[in-house]
Amino acid sequence: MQIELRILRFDPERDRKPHEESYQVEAGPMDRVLDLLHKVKYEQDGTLTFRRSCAHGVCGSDAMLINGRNRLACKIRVDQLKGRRITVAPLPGLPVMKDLVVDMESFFAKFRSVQPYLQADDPDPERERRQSAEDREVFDDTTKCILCAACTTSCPSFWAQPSYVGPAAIVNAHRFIFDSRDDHAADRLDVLADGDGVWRCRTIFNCTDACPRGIHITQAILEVSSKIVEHHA
Amino acid sequence: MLFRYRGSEGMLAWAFHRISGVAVWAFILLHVFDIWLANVNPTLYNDLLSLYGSPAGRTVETALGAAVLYHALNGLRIIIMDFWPSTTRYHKQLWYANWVVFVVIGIPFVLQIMAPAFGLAAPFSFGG
Amino acid sequence: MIREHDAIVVGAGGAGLWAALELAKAGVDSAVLTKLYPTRSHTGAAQGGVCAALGNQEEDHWEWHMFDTIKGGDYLVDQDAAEVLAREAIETVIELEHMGLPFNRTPEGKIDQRRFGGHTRNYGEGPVMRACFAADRTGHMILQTLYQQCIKHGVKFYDEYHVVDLISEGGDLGAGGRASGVVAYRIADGELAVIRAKAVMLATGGFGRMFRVTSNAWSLTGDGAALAYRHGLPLEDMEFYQFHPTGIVGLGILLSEAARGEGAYLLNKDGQRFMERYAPKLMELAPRDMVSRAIYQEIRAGRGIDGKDYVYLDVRHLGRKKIDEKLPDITDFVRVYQGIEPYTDPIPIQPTAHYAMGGIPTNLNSQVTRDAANTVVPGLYAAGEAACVSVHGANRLGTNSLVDLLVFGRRAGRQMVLDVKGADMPAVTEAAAEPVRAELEAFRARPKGERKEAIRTELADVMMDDVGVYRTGEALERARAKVDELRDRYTRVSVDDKGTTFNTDLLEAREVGYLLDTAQTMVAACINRKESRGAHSREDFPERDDVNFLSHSLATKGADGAVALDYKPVTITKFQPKPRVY
Amino acid sequence: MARISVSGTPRPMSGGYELAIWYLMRLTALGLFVLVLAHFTIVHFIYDPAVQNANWIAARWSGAAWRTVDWLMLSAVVFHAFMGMRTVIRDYTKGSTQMVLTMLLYLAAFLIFAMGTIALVTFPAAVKVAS
Ligand SMILES: Cc1cc2nc3c(=O)[nH]c(=O)nc-3n(C[C@H](O)[C@H](O)[C@H](O)COP(=O)(O)OP(=O)(O)OC[C@H]3O[C@@H](n4cnc5c(N)ncnc54)[C@H](O)[C@@H]3O)c2cc1C
Ligand code: HEM
Ligand code: SF4
Ligand code: F3S
Ligand code: FES
Repeated sequence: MQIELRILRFDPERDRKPHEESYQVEAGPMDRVLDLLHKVKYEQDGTLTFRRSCAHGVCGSDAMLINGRNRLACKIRVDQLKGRRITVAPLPGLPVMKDLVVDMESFFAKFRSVQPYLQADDPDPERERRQSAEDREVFDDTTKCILCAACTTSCPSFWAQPSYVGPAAIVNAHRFIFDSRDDHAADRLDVLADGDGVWRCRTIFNCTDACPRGIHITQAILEVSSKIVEHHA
Repeated sequence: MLFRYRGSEGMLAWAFHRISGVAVWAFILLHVFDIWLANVNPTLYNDLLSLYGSPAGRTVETALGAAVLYHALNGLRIIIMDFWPSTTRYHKQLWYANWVVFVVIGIPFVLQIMAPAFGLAAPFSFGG
Repeated sequence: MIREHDAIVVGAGGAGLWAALELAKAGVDSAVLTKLYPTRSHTGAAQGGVCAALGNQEEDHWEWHMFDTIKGGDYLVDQDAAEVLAREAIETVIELEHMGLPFNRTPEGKIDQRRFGGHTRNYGEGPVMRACFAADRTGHMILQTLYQQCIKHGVKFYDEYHVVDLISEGGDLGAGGRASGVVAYRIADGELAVIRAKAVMLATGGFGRMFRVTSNAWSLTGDGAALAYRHGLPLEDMEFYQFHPTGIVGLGILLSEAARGEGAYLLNKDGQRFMERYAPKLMELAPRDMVSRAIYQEIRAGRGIDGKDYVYLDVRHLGRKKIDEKLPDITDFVRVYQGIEPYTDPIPIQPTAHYAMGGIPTNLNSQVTRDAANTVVPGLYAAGEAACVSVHGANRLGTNSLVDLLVFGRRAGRQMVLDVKGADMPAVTEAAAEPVRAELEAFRARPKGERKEAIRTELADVMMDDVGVYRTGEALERARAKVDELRDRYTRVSVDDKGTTFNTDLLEAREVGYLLDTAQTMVAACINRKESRGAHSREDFPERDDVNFLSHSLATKGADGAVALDYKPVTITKFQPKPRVY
Repeated sequence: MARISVSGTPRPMSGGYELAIWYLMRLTALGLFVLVLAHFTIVHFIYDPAVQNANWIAARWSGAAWRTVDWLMLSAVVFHAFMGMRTVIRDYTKGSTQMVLTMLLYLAAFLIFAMGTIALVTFPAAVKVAS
């Protein structure tokens, strides 16, 4: 079927502000939006710019605003979107570098700020550290994150204040705070108890809806805030 | 962005919560002021209060009541999720439940408050 | 502008990150360059597991792992390397656990292990549980864990810097020169950065994008291998390319062998577990080359589903609980990309281009070598899928690639730490960027010419159809002619995007060139290897020929632009070649 | 456009303050849930606004009990509503605007709290309405 693809485009070398452009592409129902973007780029206009790599939802390159929601272009099928017109725009709330490419530096800086790495104080044992399957299960969900930024950039609280550390960083903090092998949960809780930390979450759930990995993000955020409360009690 | 992003229930719940919160806050400013006035200038206060009994006043009151009720119920929903994070999995259901309670409580209130505006007797009477 | 580091690592997949970690821990001034953000590297796509003879579930020994690796590779494996691999797999997996990798756990809290194709107990008696895993996102967890550790140790990253050339001093790399840096294109604004270094490591991954149906990311275009080749270095064993049996039909997205490790069946149109006719002992868990061939045979015999070119992977009997716990991601792929519910329906699959056994030749310390005598190229290192230490020989066993990254990525890092001490910083000038600047400019300057995507698509088609699971001399000659034609057309490619900001049009044009180089060497090596061994299956030469071909091929760029082939012997220590039956 | 990322961990600026506000927001909310809804029910459901005047209030505040209850409600509301507004201000403004607005907000909170308290404490038990 024919699909009208409306893409918000911006080339800093030519445009003063972003503008929408429309493309007609032929698509099958199982085609994904990424396939359509490729068709435009390869058959109509090679200057169309977007990131992508794995093409099956595991690398986190191609999160963008599709029909008003953040999703991975490679993981959303045309038939799931219904309708003959699809709008595509860059992730909201981050500076646009060109077309669908946003500057991710601040996003990764926030990720780094929560000490997203295991810190165990006891010396490494000869063999693996033991961990029960139950203890492992507690943080299973938050290990799935691929740092695509769909969540953080869907959050109205983040749009309002880009200083908000954002759901993605909290998810990654959660992954270590609740790892029984880690000894530095308190440090991360301190970072997240900051004015730009978890308190900025207003339980809006856009993040959870947007996450292509199906992570229960809001739950993770609230588990972290509960932990902060517990920690100070 | 706020208007372009297609959020679902969670985003609506928040938007209403914020709007109702701010609205109720604005009313509180007025309300504390009028109570204070009742002390300093009871006459003026009584004049002011008669406004509350007018049809327009009653409509505003109903809206206020709706805002307070929504905000309170959704506030409860938020608190439940804050202290039992696993309930976030049912946040949509909780929100729908809010609306059910909202309607069940709201209808008698609307009838009670609005009836006099149409010259009818208030449906519920407490002998007071 | 010239930048300077003692050591630079090109590529931030598992191999590159571990090397960087070793450098950072040793306090060496180093940096990682990557054309993607590190966490986008394709290591993150690996699903099933990483093998190490931990013996957590049942008795196991590294010698068994070594043997399986050698037999799996159809005896083309360098056995000293396989020994290193199997031994150090154990310590690197334990080290990963210490770094925080969330492995699944046994009831006693140890790292959980499962079966994987070709991994056996007691030298081939039956399947063994050797693959350590984190659900079906083991590679994701390895990539994340290593990146996390890099953050912890303050590794410096040049994110979205596309390395477009290698620099050497004292002659080209293939002619005795020493690697002295790289030229990198900053994707954000098109600046060409010259970065000099005492040690340069290539960890750029594979080149599966030369095939139509592939499990590989768009970014896997053989950059490192092609650049090495252009500078006179040989590429080893390029004819051995693995087709993974279970890719999603048409798309090639991988459904991990973990599914079969957990007990999934392969069924033909008659609902028959056809592997019993090809590998009665290991059944579905036979090595990949065999399973892929078996699927092709079924299809040829008209036993594909509905007579078409695919068969079924069936997980229904595993039950929802096991599917959800052990295979959540791949069942998600099936739902999203095929619209099929794996609880209730069998999954249509076909072989998909997956893994390059060959690549840049290295020795046991991940130093690049430039000839049949294994002469080391000073200052140049390689590991991961881009490299060929030869632990995979003619066919890689499932999970052994991740082990390869860990073991030889770590070795590369350690070797660089030793080598940069006392070495002097090479003298490199801005001029080093000029040749590649001119090449890139040419794409922009040509007003209208060939389209890169047409070339890539035609290449992918011919490689898939003529250089796929089964090969014949005739088909290979056809492929050679086609690749030559495409190489010629490539010199006339122009791009639409003439700008400097995030010009992916330009970089993709560059990448097509890398694919053409690697494809050219692959086709040449295939034509010359007149035997069938591991993944290289010649219908016109169906037997393995140890007399003439128990040797690694080395493909070098000849003066005339054609490929020059040389051979070097396989290192055999413990296990003499035997017929390979499972 | 810095493209080189070096790892680092900025230190948090404040610890317990935001937590305390967050927590008190919830505590007051629970209190208000009862108090405000009861208040609204009494004022708008059980009694009709038309019958309410200064005398009516005087009657209700004839004992200390209702005054105490209402003062608790006042305190909770002032904290909750103004801290809620602080959040709104912190969301939609930055820098000095935010500073100024927050100061104004606190000032208003103080005024409202004072006015309400004064009314509650000094309200005469019977009101003479000049006619
Ligand atoms: C779907 C799938 C599943 C797999 N599952 C398994 C498994 O279960 N077990 C197993 O052992 N193996 C598995 N493999 C194989 C294994 O994952 C890969 O071989 C391995 O991850 C390659 O790692 P690498 O470090 O060599 O390169 P990659 O992870 O591919 O990384 C390449 C890096 O190089 C960078 N790069 C490339 N070119 C340039 C350039 N020109 N300039 C700058 N940077 C550049 C990229 O940005 C990237 O950071 C799987 C592979 C696939 C595709
Ligand atoms: C009656 C019971 C009430 C309950 C249960 C309640 C609950 C809540 C909760 C839980 C929040 C925090 C939201 C968040 O941080 O995400 C909140 C915010 C707020 N509340 Fe209330 N509240 C109540 C009454 C009131 C009243 C009476 C007012 C006004 C006078 C009010 C004004 C506000 C405001 C302005 C906010 C901030 C909104 C925002 O952050 O978006 N609330 N309320
Ligand atoms: S939590 Fe989900 S949406 Fe957010 S970055 Fe991670 S994978 Fe993306
Ligand atoms: S959308 Fe934002 S407000 Fe919280 S629940 Fe998600 S982070
Ligand atoms: S391209 Fe990797 S997530 Fe879409």
